[in-house]
Amino acid sequence: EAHDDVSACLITKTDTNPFFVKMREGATAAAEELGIGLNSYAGQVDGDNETQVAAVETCIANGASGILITASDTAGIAPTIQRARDAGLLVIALDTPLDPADAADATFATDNYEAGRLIGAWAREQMGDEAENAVIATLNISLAQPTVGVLRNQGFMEGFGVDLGDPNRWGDEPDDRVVCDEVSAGNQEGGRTGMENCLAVNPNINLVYTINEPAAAGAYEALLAIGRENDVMIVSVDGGCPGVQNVADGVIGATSQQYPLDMARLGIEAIYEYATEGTVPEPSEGLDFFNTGVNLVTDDPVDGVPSISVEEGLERCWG
Amino acid sequence: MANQDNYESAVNASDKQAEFDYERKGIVHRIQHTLHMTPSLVPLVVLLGAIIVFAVILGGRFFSGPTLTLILQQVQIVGILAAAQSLVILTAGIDLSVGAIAVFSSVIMGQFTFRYGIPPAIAVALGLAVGTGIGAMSGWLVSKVKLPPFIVTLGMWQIVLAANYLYSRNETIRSQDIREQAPFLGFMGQRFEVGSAVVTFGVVTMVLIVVILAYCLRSTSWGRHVYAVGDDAEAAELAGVNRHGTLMSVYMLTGFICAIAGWVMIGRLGSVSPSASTGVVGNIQSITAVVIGGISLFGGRGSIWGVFFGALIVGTFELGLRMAGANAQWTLLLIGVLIIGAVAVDQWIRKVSL
Amino acid sequence: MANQDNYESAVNASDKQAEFDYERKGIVHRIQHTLHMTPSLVPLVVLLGAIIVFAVILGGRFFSGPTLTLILQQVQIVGILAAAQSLVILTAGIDLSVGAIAVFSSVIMGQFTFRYGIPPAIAVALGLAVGTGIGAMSGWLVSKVKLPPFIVTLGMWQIVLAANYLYSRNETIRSQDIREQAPFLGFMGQRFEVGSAVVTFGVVTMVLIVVILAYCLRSTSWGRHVYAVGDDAEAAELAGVNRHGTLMSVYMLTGFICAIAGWVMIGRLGSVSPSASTGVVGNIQSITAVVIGGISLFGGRGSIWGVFFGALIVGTFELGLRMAGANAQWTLLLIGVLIIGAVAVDQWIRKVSL
Amino acid sequence: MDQKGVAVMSTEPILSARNLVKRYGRVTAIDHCDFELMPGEILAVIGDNGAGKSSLIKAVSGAVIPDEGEVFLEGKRVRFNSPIEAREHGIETVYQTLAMSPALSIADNMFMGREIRMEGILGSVFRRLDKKKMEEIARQKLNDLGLMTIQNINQAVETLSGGQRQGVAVARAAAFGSKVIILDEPTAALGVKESRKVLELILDVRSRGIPIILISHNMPHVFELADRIHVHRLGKRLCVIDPKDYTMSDAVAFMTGAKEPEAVAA
Amino acid sequence: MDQKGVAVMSTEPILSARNLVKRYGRVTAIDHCDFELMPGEILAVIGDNGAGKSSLIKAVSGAVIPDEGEVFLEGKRVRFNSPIEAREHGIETVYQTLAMSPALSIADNMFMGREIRMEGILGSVFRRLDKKKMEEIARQKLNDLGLMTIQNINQAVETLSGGQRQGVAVARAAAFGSKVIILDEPTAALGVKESRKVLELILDVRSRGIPIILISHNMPHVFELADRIHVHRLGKRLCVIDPKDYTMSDAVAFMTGAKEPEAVAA
Ligand SMILES: Nc1ncnc2c1ncn2[C@@H]1O[C@H](COP(=O)(O)OP(=O)(O)OP(=O)(O)O)[C@@H](O)[C@H]1O
Ligand SMILES: Nc1ncnc2c1ncn2[C@@H]1O[C@H](COP(=O)(O)OP(=O)(O)OP(=O)(O)O)[C@@H](O)[C@H]1O
Ligand SMILES: [Mg+2]
Ligand SMILES: [Mg+2]
Repeated sequence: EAHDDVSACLITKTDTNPFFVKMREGATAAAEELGIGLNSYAGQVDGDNETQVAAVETCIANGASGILITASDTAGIAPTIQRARDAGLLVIALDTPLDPADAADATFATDNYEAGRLIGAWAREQMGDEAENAVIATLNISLAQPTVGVLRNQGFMEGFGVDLGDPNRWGDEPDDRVVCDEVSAGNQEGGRTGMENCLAVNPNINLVYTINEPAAAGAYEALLAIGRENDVMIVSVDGGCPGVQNVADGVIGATSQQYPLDMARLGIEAIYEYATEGTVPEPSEGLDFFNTGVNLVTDDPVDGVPSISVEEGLERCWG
Repeated sequence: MANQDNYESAVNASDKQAEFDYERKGIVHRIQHTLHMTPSLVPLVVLLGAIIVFAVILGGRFFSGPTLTLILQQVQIVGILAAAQSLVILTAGIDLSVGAIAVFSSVIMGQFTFRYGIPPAIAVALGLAVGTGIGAMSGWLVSKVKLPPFIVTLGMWQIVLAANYLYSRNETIRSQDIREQAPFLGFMGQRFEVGSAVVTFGVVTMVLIVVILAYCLRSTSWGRHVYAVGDDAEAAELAGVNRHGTLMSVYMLTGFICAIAGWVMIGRLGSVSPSASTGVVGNIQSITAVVIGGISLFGGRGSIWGVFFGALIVGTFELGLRMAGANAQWTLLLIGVLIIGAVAVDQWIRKVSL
Repeated sequence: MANQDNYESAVNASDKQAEFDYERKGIVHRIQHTLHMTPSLVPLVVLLGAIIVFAVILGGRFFSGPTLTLILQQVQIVGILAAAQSLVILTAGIDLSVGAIAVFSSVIMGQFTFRYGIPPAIAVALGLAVGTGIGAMSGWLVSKVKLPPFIVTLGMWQIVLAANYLYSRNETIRSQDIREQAPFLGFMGQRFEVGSAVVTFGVVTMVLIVVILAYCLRSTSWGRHVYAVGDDAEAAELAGVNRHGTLMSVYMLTGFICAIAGWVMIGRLGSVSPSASTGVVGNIQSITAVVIGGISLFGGRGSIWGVFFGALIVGTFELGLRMAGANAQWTLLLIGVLIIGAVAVDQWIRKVSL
Repeated sequence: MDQKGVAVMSTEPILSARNLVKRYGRVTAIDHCDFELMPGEILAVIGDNGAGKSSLIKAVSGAVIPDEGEVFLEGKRVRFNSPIEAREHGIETVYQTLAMSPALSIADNMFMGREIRMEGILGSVFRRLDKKKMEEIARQKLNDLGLMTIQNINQAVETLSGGQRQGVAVARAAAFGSKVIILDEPTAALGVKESRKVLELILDVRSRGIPIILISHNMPHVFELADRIHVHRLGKRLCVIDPKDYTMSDAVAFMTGAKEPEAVAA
Repeated sequence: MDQKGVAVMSTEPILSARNLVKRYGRVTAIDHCDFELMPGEILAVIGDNGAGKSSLIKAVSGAVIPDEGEVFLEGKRVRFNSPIEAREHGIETVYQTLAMSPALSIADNMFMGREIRMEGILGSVFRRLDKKKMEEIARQKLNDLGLMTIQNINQAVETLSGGQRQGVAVARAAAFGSKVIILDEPTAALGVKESRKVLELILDVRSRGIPIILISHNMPHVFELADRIHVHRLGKRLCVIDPKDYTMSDAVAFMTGAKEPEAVAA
């Protein structure tokens, strides 16, 4: 049964990051299944609010029933979202809650702070007493410090037991163990250059936080080049298939896995129900958003930090 | 030497002006001639063509007051930046810092209001002043120190962008706060309706800027000097143009207009965010509009109306393709094809019109 | 007329060449003269200055084989792209697609090997061919259709980038797979040590490209034609230069060199990823190196050695500042200042050397 | 072709054009103009400023593509789409704008498009230019023109004086023309001595049997050298006169419109 | 200052220079050169190509800053840092390169830097240019020079013929010069009629009491007009001669070095 009059929009931060590619695939599959239309849009760079605003306006002009959005600027997009809701569209924030969270009708998200906290805690337990002497480098997303990047970084810091400083910023931790903050653009190239720079600043780095797995892979190349790939621990976030494979291969110590396909599928279904029955989805218990879950993936589980095995991670990865 | 006669005295000719017959063949030639005389009409023709094509494909959904005015709203920031960019490019320069100045000015306006409690109107004025000041610095480096504009504004871009992140501490000022405490900051976003069309003050500002600049460039000495400096700076100076003064005024005005774009940005986005992508992609977008609009990157040739239409062409393509449901990558690809196509058509019209 | 004498016959002068005394004052003038004759040395002076300053500030940590060669490794991709970019800019063009071509070529090399099982050497050759082909398209549009290079390569940039994402399906080929199944793809990343310095084949390739291009531009007709076309295309054509042929060869060679950069990229990153930031920022980085290196954006003036040093200057600043402890945002700001400063120093040296 | 000195009026023109038209927007630069150059002759083209002389020779040398009309070389219809094609047919032109690359050196400009390569493997494989040889020849050609004030043969052309620049352009054409040489005001910026040398050069070229088209505003020079004079007025050929039959005053009167030629002469 | 026709040799030069030097890299363009212009006179400067004539007048008109030496205007030491400053002192120059903005129209170029504004509020508040008036004046000035072949006064200067372009530049200088007018080869590209008009214009300007520096390679013109002739050779002033005391042959012999002047004359 097709619903030609029902259509949804998917707006992602970029469409080059594999994470958002998977999200789009999930949405497309769900839309086909339900027989509704789907238009997907994306910003040009991470943090591109203007293009997302234009995309929302296009969805309104196109008469879409609902919008799934991973906002680049969670506060900045709010007034535009309000216009969409005023025009009768259902707006669901995916992956990233808006600021304020109730700016959207619903939020299906990973708890990015939790994702960061998990890898931080895991790393601390792995290092044991040596954690006091850790030399930490962080490879973040971009200079603009977008919210998701801040949440992951600061979650990691809390998990590892580092004093956060301003929790809305990275790079201001008063702890001597954090010796380097670089930006990586979330890809291999930035990861490698960032790691090289950090090693030039302090060659004794032994723990690396990375914003995502491509950056982790780049960092690994830099370590490989100076023969230190075995004495530095890399942790990351995302849980894409190549990333989990890298956990299996020992490139990455542990990664927090998210479920973009689920987010997108749930989002499309919610829009479908809203368009056909008028129901609005409810948030998870105790949270102001619908948590799609996050799991630590590692084959070296530690006490007190729940995790799943690499095997399970590979099964549930986005591919 | 043979004939040493006083041949030069033979010149007392009938001093009448040369006249040829100007007759050409009918309406096609008339149109071609018009296009040739006012080349800025050519992008307009391309723009109208694009609108017609999308109207045919998408029907009333596209060809409606709200949608067509939506294009205006979506291009207002790029349109204003492109107007500023045109000035610099007309002097054979280039300004890579336009987007960064706009974002930084908007941050200044917002932070001055909220961090220091300065009245919004004064904060806006200060933001405009900062934009002008940044332009003045670039202008001075270009004109006095004689550095290439590309380098100066590349450096400025990085400096302003970094200052913007550092000063704002990456904080966004939320739209609720602006609406409640300093609605003047969002003034440019106020909308009113004309029939089914929705117009904001930002759009009006963009059109005003284009009209005023078009007038100044065409009909004042300053405008003529801008063209002369861009055409051949050395010749202009020998002919008595104040090269330094002209360049300074151009870069300062550019900074000022960019700061206005920053104010318009607050209106359009509702909030003040230091990470607005205009800071990063604003340059290339504005330069694209300028070049599609027919201004030569080598300076001295072209009109600002063409630039306005150039910005609208890109806006129309983007909205049209999005509405037609092309996904982001295909949109990117098609926009690439269309930009080349638009300029090729433009070139073709100009050629046959010769 | 008074004196109608046969004055023209009075010219049987002593036909000896004009001679003035060339004497100048000592060593300073000698150096200035040298710098004036080979302006590409000026960026080298700036580069050495930067290295000395950082060496003084940071000591042996910076001024060591591994660190200095790390700079070479970090600039190898930008260096190769800048060499390619120089060619186009020398013809008074600009190529915004260099980064995109590099990324797309690397994706082709990787996907051809892994998706279709083509032997890596052939896949690399095909990747180089695709790069050359893209360059040929741009060249044709610039030369035959006479579109502005900025527009053509802006369009190509978007088209190639989009094709890159669509074709690769955003899939990364992991370095483990490359190392195990197709080490040839990563050939450019292989390293060998010379004393304490670490050199990769990619770095060697960059230097080779610069050397060969420098030779061709200086000492072959083709090189002279490239300069002539960039200097004044119309005059060059009137003087008998094959404008079309020269432009085609330049754009194709540029595409080819960009594809080599793609191969080098695989070596440096280990993996093949369509979302490498070179695709987006490679243009501006390469243009920056070109302009710092002293090539005029208006074409026809400058040398490729300067560009090489220009790329190294940026690399040195970036690494040096990070090592000195500037955080990423401050680094951005300081790099902006330093780029302007470097070119100002360059300009100053050139001026006193006159 | 080894006739010396005087022109030989064969029946067949070596280069000719019929009914050429070139319009620029509202401006009509060439207005149904005919043109003929006979083998071995020096044909002067005279006319007011803006009469269309430069446009005419641009149209016959491939630098501009005429809107209407036909060009014939040795009786065969030719369509030059670029100056290179004309050059390949042996037509060498000094344009009024000189067509130099300002940033390049004198030698580079002189040999643009026909550079000399080194001998041996360096030249054939590495395609290395023989800069020294080119510089020597360039210096030689300039000395032949009496341009002794050029101090540095590696100077960029943009730093030359107006006359020096023109000298370089003339030397280039004289050195390489094989079938027809076209000179558009070759002595405008030249000094007395240098002009004299150019006139000698023109006679020398003709003595090698190569016909020359000479555009000039200098009547004494024109009447001294030319075998026939093509008078151009308002985009058209007004008449062709023999310098032996008319005075300079007549010629000036024709070209400025003060007098009408009785019939098309010569 | 209302003397007509003949030059008046007052003791005090209106514009003079002492010991000027200008080097470009290895090239010495002006080599310890002196220079004097008397009130109300026409001073011709002659010399070989590349002798340094253009460099000299550039140095006295602010277009180039000399390495050494001093310039005096009406006895007072002046240092022009740009041509604008020289213009503000009433020195108007036609450079050999013409100094035109190729893409702008004839009228725009003619009034560059001293545009005429509309009368009334449109001009004073909106600073609107009076294009019509400027076009009319431009057309008038060109007609005065006999440049009747310009078909469209709104043509871009780059589309003009070589001579038309030069005519525009000369018309500009003649219209605006108030103290000294410098003309660097003003008739090089001009036709017979147009050259004649320029010579008349020069005489007319002198009759208004304004002195003129005329650089030219055309000896008959120089000897016809000049009150004194400055002979330039190898970057230096060789001598100053009175055209009534010497023949053209003498002058040419001096400037080419075939003959040495006995003593510094005039
Ligand atoms: N590209 C162009 N666009 C418009 N008009 C042009 C162009 N080129 C030439 N013209 C016009 O064509 C006419 C003829 O110009 P041309 O250069 O052929 O004259 P000419 O006889 O060589 O004059 P001169 O003796 O001054 O060199 C002039 O009126 C000129 O303004
Ligand atoms: N910018 C420059 N750089 C280097 N050399 C220069 C420069 N300008 C002029 N020259 C040199 O200075 C000398 C004098 O040039 P100038 O133009 O003054 O000669 P001129 O007497 O005006 O000659 P002409 O009669 O040909 O116009 C020439 O040898 C010229 O090559
Ligand atoms: Mg001409
Ligand atoms: Mg001169």
